Amino acid sequence: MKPENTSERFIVSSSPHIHEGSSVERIMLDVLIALTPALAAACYFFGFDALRLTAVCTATSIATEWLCRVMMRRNRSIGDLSAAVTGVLLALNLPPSLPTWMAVLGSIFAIGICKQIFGGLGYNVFNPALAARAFLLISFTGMMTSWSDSDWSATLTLNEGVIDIATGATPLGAIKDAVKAGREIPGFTLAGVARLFIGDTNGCLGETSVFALLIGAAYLLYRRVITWHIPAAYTATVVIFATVLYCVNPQTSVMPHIHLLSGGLVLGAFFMATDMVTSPVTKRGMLIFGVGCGVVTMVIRTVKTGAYPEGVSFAILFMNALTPLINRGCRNRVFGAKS
Amino acid sequence: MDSETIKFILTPFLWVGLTGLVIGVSLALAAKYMAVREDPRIAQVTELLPGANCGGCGFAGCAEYAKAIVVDNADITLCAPGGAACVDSIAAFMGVSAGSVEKMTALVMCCGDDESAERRFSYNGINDCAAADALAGGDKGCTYGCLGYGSCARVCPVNAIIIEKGLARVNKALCIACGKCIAVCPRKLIKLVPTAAPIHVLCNSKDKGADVKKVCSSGCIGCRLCTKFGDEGAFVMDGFLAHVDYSVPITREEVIEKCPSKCIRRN
Amino acid sequence: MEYLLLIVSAVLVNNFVLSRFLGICPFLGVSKKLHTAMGMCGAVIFVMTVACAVTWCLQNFLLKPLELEFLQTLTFILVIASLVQLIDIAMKRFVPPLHAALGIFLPLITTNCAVLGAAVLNMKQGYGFVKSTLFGFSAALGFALALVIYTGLREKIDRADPPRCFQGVAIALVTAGLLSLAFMGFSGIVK
Amino acid sequence: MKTVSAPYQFKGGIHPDYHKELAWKSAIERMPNPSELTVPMSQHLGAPAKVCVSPGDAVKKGSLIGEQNGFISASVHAPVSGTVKAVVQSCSATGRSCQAVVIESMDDGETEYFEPIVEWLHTHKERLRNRIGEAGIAGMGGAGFPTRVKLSPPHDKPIDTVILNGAECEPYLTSDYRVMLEHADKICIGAEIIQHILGAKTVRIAIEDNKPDAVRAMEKACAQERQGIEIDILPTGYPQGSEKQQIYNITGREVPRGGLPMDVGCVVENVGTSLAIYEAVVHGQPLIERVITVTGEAVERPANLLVPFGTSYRKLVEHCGGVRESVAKVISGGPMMGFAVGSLEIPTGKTTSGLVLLPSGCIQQFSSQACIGCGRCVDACPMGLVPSELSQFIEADDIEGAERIALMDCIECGSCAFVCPAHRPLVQHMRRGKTGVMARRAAADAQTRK
Repeated sequence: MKPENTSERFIVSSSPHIHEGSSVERIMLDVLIALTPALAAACYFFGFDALRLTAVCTATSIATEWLCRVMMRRNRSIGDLSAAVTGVLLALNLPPSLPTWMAVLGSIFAIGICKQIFGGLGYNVFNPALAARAFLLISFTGMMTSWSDSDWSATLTLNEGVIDIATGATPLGAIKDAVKAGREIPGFTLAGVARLFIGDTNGCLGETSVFALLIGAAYLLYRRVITWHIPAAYTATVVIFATVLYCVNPQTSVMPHIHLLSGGLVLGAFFMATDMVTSPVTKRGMLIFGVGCGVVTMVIRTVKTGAYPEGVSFAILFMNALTPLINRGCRNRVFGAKS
Repeated sequence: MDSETIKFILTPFLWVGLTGLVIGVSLALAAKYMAVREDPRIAQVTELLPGANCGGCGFAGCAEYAKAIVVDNADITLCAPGGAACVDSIAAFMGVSAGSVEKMTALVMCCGDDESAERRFSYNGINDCAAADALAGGDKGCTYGCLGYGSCARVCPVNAIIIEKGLARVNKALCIACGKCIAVCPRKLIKLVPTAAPIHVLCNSKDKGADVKKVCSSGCIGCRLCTKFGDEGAFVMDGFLAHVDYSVPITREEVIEKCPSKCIRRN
Repeated sequence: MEYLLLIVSAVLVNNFVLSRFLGICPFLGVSKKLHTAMGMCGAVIFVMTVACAVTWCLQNFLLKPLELEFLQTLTFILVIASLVQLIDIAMKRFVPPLHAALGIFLPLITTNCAVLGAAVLNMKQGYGFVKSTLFGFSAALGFALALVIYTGLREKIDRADPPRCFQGVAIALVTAGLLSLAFMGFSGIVK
Repeated sequence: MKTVSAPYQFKGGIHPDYHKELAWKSAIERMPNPSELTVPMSQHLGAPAKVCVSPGDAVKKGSLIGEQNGFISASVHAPVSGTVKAVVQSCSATGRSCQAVVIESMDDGETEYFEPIVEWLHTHKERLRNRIGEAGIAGMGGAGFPTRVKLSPPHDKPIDTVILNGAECEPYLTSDYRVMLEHADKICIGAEIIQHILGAKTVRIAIEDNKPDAVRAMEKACAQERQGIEIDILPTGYPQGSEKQQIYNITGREVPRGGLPMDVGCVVENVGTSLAIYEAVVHGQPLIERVITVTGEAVERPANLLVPFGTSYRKLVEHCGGVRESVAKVISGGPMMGFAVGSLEIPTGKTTSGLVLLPSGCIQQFSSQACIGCGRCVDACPMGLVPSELSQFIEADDIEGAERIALMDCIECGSCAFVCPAHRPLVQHMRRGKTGVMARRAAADAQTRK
């Protein structure tokens, strides 16, 4: 399969003989570029920890990828940058205070178990970064849910005027705690919403700054690396779900825009759910995939007794598992077929 | 033993026995009155299978696999737990011959590797001989020779074929003469030969000597030297291509040296 | 609402295959093709529902009055196995098309621990007749969901290119593990 | 006569860089007869023609040298006068080997044409069909289906629309464009002959909107003609020239799966074929030459040449000043659907629409990367297929599975492989799969016949 033209010999291949010029490397590079604003925001808000975790995850991912390929005696694939993308995405999905060794473990799990065991890029069935996050979350629930101290909770409004929120909680965590304890749901001031949008709050490295993520997402859409279908279906479902809940029971639920801005929704909808390998190939399939992600996310987020305040990664993983079936059921109509 | 203990032991026995009896009788009745006739061989083959119902054969359980064997002539070698013994017993039962009289082995009738046979162009496409052959007639200069993209090696169930320097070679010790490589080769140059045969003409090119020489330095040029120096009748000419008549015993191996392009070789 | 929660719990949260790890044999064995997986699902749903109903009756009308609960496992196995046989024979006779679709999976279910598991769990929870039957049905539904999803994945990984030592069952088990990971998100949603 | 924009647009397709500027300014020039021609007997789809001359025979330009052999076949004529030197085995662009007649050319100016049918409008349709058959005309768009067969639809399939395909959506190629520009009136008459033979109501001439001067030329030529001719302007895109997509764009009818254009009352002919029909009917000239675009970044002087069949590719390239830089790929036909050839010693034929020589920087390099599931091929496929899935099925040798998800509907346009970021050889996979399906069907047929 190596095309070489050493002598006067022509290259012979099947048609087509020309190509638009895209490549896997370019797509991965675009994703990396698109993640830069989020990374910068993470560095701004979380300081050295952001740099530390990103560097560790990326380096470990690349090293694991290299090692796996060497052990499997396959061609090296670091050049396609997919390992780097996985590393950065995983780092953005980790809390800033996570010990380095856990990040290393997660990266090895992501590349080794979730990707290379299946044969490498294209063969994996679950998004490696998300699977690694879920793995860490289940194994080290404590470390994965302890957050640095941001004073974001000062922006909450409570009718009783008592702010009774443990420091080091994420907005979603605080809401879930309140719901579980049967307390009043905190309201968000305009300033609070603005801080959620900018990213000055508790949460995983990359998920807090919706603003930075949207810049990257716009770039991805512009470069046509992703299409609007999955993010739109995903966010729309979340909004509709939250609106209905809020209308039915405003006491125990928050406004839809809080759901949109908090947690890993934007990161998940634009960067994780759109992972090409593990999402459907047809547009109709993508819409179904997005809706499914939205529903599962909201179920995990809002059901009172649920163990986790945030459901984006589990929702996407769950839909990853359904992707082959969606692909199977959502093929396009073949030209000339009776409708 | 007091009556309490006897009661304690007997009651369960009684009840379980009773339940079993009721169920047994009803099952027996059901089997009798609701029986459906089917090919008795299916049941017999099911008996021969290990009954692990593991589904490893790709069918839903042993009975289903047995049915596939009897009705659809499914491959009898799919049962991993049963192993060779199981295959043999099914083979005997179904009357499928397990082995032929003379042991045969597959042989690639080409010795034009990348050093002796030139390639006309650089092929850029999928690693499959038939696909490569369909593109401008294959990249090998010789249109009869081995393309070396390993389709035969991939279908070989015992990994007896390796690709060396753009040429497929069969490992005689491993080959089970199943014929899968023969079916998949687009150039039809793998043949079954007697394992005991000492020498072979490793060329498949029916072209004239001059044309062969242009594209391959180790192809048969039809010089007929082997028919003169070899055993009487051992080498037969088919146009410009010599081949071995395996029914004739070989005694004079010096033809190997006489062949100008060295395509008569030991296997 | 109570029944709904029971269903959600059995299907998603305490999925028989992915969180209780019951019924792994057919889960791995019959997940190569979607068509056969569907047949298996139908058979399991059918048998588990019926088995839960029958074993409930057995438990409450026979074992309990006679104080023979310690014979539970034994009798359940006996009853389930013969029940399956009986259904198999009857189906073959009276509804051949259904037998053609499901029948081949029935003998496999005899050894499916999920069926026995559902029956035993039922008794442990002390469900009533309706709830028992519903539990059997929804547990089977959960099994079916897991099996169908897994079959989809399996068809994809069959075309994947894992290193030689992971080919076959190994990679299938890794996938099952990851799938189980994905289902962990539902934990706690229903107690 | 009116000019309209095509009312429909098929889903999918791609927008490659066209590079037509390389050759579109150069007017058609007649290639001088080479001293020796190797005329293949298989320049069309179907059974090769039967050689009916022997070495030493003298032939005139237009003499029959290969007889039509069966229903789906086409006869072959001598492109030049001269002497038959030999009958040899020659290789075609697809790598198939077939018989070929080698003619040593001798420019004596003598011809052996058919009798012209000037009053074609009052001539029996069967006679016109026979003329098209005996002139050896085969579809000149690329497939080379014998035109006589195409123009003889069964009675239960009435044809109401003749579509003249001047889309030329293949990048680089300009031969159809130049033919439309320079022979518009002849094409119109050819189209009317087709219309007359089929008894069709309308003729629609399909041209992409990146060839406005071709549109104008055709408008001018058709203006004085009868009603019922319409020029449909298609938005530029690939594969606008594909039969099924073109019929849909113009009429809104979808050719059913596994069906033919005549199932929806249409016949699509290439403009070059139309010109050949005109020549055969009105001038009695059999099909012995065609316009070929020799172009690409690796050729010195891109040109549109009128070439007698049997001229080797090497002669064409030499006539165009030779290669400019290290040429990596030589493509017979367009770069999307043409065939890469391994040598220049291949004779031209009826389906050779162009010769594209590309340096290594301009060509597709296929790789064995796995599919990353981006779904771009799904969006690009004009037939609504899922090429990614199809190729994975075929890679896993699950030919049945591929057939179930409509493998046989693939038209091999190459849109999927053009956009694939993993550079997978998707079309080659499809072909391999199709070969497998055909083999299986043949085996099943043999089984039932037994």
